[in-house]
Amino acid sequence: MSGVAPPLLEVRALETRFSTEAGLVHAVDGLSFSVNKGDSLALVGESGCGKSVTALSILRLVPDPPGRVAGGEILFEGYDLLKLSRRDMRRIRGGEMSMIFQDPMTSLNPVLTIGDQISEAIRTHESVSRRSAWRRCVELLELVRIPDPHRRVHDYPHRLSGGMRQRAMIAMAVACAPKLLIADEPTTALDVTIQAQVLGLLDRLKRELGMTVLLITHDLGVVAEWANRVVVMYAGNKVEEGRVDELFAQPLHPYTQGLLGAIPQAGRVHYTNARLHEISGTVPNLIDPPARCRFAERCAKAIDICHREYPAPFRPAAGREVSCFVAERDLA
Amino acid sequence: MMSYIARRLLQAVPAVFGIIIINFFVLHLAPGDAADVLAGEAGAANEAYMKQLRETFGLDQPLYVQLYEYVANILQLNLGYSFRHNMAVADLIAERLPATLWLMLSAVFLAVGLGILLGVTSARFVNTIVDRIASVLALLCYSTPVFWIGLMMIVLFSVELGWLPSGGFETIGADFTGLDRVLDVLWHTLMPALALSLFYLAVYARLMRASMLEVYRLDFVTTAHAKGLSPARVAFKHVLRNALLPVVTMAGLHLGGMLGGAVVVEVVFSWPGIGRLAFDAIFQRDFNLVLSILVLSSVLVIVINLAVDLLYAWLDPRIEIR
Amino acid sequence: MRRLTEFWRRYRRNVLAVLAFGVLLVVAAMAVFADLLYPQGPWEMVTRPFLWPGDRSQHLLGSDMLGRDVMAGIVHGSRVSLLIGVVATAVAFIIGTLVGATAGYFRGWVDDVLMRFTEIFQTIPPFMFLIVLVAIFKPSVTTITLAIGIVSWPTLARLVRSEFLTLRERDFVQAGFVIGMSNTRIILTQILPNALPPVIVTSSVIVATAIINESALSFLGLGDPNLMSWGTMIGAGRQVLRNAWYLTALPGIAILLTVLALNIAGDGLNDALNPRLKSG
Amino acid sequence: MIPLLQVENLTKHFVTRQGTVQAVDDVSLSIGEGETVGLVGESGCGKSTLGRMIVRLLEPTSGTITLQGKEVAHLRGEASKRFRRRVQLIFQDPFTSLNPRSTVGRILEEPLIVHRLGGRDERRAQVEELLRRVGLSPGAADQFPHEFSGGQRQRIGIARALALSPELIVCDEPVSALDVSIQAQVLNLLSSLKRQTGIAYLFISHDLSVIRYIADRIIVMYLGKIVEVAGHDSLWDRPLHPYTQALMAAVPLPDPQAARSRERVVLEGDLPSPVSPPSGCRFRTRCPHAVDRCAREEPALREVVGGRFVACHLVTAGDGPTDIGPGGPPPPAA
Repeated sequence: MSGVAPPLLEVRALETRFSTEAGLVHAVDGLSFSVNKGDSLALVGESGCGKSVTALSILRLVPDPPGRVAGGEILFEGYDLLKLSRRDMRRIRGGEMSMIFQDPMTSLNPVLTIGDQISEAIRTHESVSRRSAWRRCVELLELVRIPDPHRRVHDYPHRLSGGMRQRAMIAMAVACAPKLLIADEPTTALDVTIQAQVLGLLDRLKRELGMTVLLITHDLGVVAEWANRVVVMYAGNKVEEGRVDELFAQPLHPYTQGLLGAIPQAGRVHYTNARLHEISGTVPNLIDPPARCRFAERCAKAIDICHREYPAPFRPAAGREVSCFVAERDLA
Repeated sequence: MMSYIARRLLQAVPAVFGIIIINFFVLHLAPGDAADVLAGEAGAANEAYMKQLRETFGLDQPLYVQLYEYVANILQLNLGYSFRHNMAVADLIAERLPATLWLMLSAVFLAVGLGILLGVTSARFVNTIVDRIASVLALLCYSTPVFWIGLMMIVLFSVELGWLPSGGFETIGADFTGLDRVLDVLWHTLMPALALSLFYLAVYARLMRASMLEVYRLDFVTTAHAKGLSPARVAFKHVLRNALLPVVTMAGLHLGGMLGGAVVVEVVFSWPGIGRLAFDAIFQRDFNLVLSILVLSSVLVIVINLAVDLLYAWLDPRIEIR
Repeated sequence: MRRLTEFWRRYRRNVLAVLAFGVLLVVAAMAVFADLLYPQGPWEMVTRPFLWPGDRSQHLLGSDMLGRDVMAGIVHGSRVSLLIGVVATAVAFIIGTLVGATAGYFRGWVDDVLMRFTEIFQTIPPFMFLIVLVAIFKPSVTTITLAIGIVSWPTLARLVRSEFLTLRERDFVQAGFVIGMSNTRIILTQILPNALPPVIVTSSVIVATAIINESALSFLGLGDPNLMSWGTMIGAGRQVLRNAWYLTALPGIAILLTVLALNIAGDGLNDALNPRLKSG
Repeated sequence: MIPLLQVENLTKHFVTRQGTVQAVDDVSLSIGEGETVGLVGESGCGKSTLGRMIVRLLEPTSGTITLQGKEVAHLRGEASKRFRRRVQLIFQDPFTSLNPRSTVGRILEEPLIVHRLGGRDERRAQVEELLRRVGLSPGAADQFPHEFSGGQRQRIGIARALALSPELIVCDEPVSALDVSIQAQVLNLLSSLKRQTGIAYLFISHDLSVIRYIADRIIVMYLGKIVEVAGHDSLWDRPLHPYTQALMAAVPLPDPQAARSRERVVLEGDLPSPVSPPSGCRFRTRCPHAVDRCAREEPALREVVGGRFVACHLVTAGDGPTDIGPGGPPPPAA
């Protein structure tokens, strides 16, 4: 792959804030990353790290009020989405770029049939007849391997199992062959055996339709199995980025290291022979966070400067990045 | 579908029995002999009437026999005879019922229609001055006694401005026919229906606002936006129908209350319905008539509730009618 | 005490609710001090009939067709309204909480039976039932209060039941079972404190409804004949509506203000008792 | 030796509008003193129902539960209360399992009050001790649950379960609602408490990796039935039941190399309805190896090799576990 082609999506210094009674929450605070064409990029982090807000910000779906994208640029094929008119933005949503959500039980409208909801997506972006849109629905349901699509297309969501609903959501999302699919924790609400099915489906569709996928997840297992590149987020910031192989083989940021150590499955650990690596304390409050490393309070390796300054991104190799004074010192 | 209706009607049977039994006990717990209560203390208690009452309701028999007789009679719609009106009670009610149903239908129409409109507007402009004004308006309607606002409307629109008739179902003696008559009735309906609807209008406006805001927070609305739909389409196709569900439930629950409100409104506007009939009967102490109206209105509520449930099931496919 | 101040701190944030609370205090004061303010009572003919409000400064709100002071009537009428409103709600609260708590806690057939029973009461048009009860048992403060209580409890019963049904399944209540608490203890220490706030809020609305119901009864001539009530005044004023509409308007405004204040205070209570607990 | 807890032929049916749900069907298991038994399975497999029957929150439809040889499934009154002191429960959701209107001190004191343990001062001291043991400061006693984070609340839930010094704690998905880093804290806490007190756990989870870390012995359930029982190492090395194999293959490994090199057995289809489970083996509709017999005959849970039990026609006693590689096909039917 040549490095010349511009990225499909480039997020630059994104800031998304929510006003609450307690104060202004900096949910995403100066986040930058890019998604190349054909990528399977995973945005990984624990709850409250801002990964879902990032996804909503990209599609400009942050509920306003209380939320607001306060700064930065989101370049999609070179155009800044934040500067588009509402009408143009609507053309992007569901057309060029679409999204699926965590809970398939609540993300489909309970009073409309599956066919209604998918054909609505088609007819919003393409001028096709009702009949041919309906035909496309059936094909799409076939594509996502929903058995008996001719019948299912007339069903209401509550008649489908969780896994089937998520397939229907995916069918709806890929209806207009988007260039980028954002999947926000698409398997978190599903059982593992169903999760494997859905991840396999995403993989296949990506290949067949030539999509790029941005996967948002908290599960490092899913990242390792599925993604080719990964961005690790903590408290509204990116802490580390790299190819999946590199990052799992040699995590650079103490937070990434901690996360990997905290998973019981890594190595053959059992409570009788090993304690799990814990990260002490809890995630910091994001109301007016101080300008220093957000992870410093919980970090076992923190040195003086960590408590005073914000670490700039350090790039030890192409496509590899870490924001940590300690890692930078050790690598230098 | 038909089997569902049949099953629901079957389920209503104990409720109907319960209502009749409660009526029976109200009658018997009242001070004095039930025949006295039924016949009333005023002049009408002639021998023939008392005799008819005792026969109809078996008042000389032990209590359980009386209960049996009472239930059996009502179930056969054998409601007795009103000497005051010189008419069979069943006929009397049948004659007056349409006016009340019409009044209620108009009021429901106004309350649901305007309530939803007000609620949707509030939700659309949430936390703006429009929302504030709508909320205050709703709160005022919600707190106004229906009989009082009725009187005040008469003062304003009939006495001071002379725009609307102060009462009645139609212009007496005008003998309108066809469209003229329809317009005349509508003209007479406007004030009483509005007065009756105000409270409910406020309830639905508040409910609709809350419900819209609630639905807007749900995931499938985000999905709809993510599909690239316009805000108007999201509002009408995705939000509105879901937000309507609690309003429909509420409206069903309110029917009984509205029927009660109709008594007051019919008195204020001299409306020739069963509410007015019940009111007059109370002062004439024609308790048999009163209780019959009460039982029949309750049955009416049960039937309309069934219709509302069917409507709900139609709106919400998650409810399975089988 | 700490909770009370905390509660007031939250209630205070709603300016309208504080205002409503003030109105209620004024109405309560009128009821308590009625005999001091108008020792001659509301029935006394004190001046010439049909004085319009503002005509004479000593009879601020004018006089009725018999020359009775309208202000005296309103002040004394507040007694009946508040008394019946509060006591009837208390009656409804007791029946409703008992029925609802039993049904929601024990579920199964107990729930089925009690709810069928409640439904029957909900099916009978409440106001019609009310006038029938009052007419048959003869209007007096006691019968009116009881009758209003009897037609008002189903709302509370259903609310309490649904609260109990959901709370009973909550993990913290299940935890109560696991540590060996008795049913009584679970109901009193785990469920009730969490079920009460919405019930209190609804009760404030029921007081408002009860006041309207009482005034409607009096308006129809089914009030306690020995007591001056706002509804009675409106009923009397209706006879002279065309010439002296202020006789109808003024007591109605008194009802409207009181009921409005109760409803606004209910909203305020709701916000103060159920703060959206931040999660996550 | 009598095990601490013995469950035999336990069944629980729920009657719903759609029909009778066989949530748990004829399940037998035992838990030894100080043992941690892991119960794993996907949603709807009946693991939580089983746990709630064991702590007596649910009445079994049939079957017996014995605690050190004594039947406990139908205890009433004082005997029931004595049982409560010996078996406790930790809940999944730390946000709903604590009474929002009680202080933490009150929540921890309640078990002591109910069982009349100690006077007011003693109880106070005990609450402080409990808080210390789960790693919270004594000052926490005066605060309300909503002032704590999810992980801290789960510690409070653990302290409540410890208050009565039980012999067995049923942990119902205690870390599922927590982030990975917090999950590690709680798992470490549970294992150190076990080392200190020799308490036994029945640890219920949908997460095979958590189960594998914390359990001595693992029970795998599918649609109301136990399909496999094994020691934690042997299960991981050689899963015998096709469902266990598929489950393990589906767990995403946080190791890209290993993830890519392993064989993928992606199960087709959805979980059948528990109202009308398939005839014979309940797993056969999704099993890649199913044969005719599986539809006709229900496989019994049999001991295949010392301490290993499998309910599958295709795995027979003669076949040592050595014949079957991880994730590989089971041997043909005998």
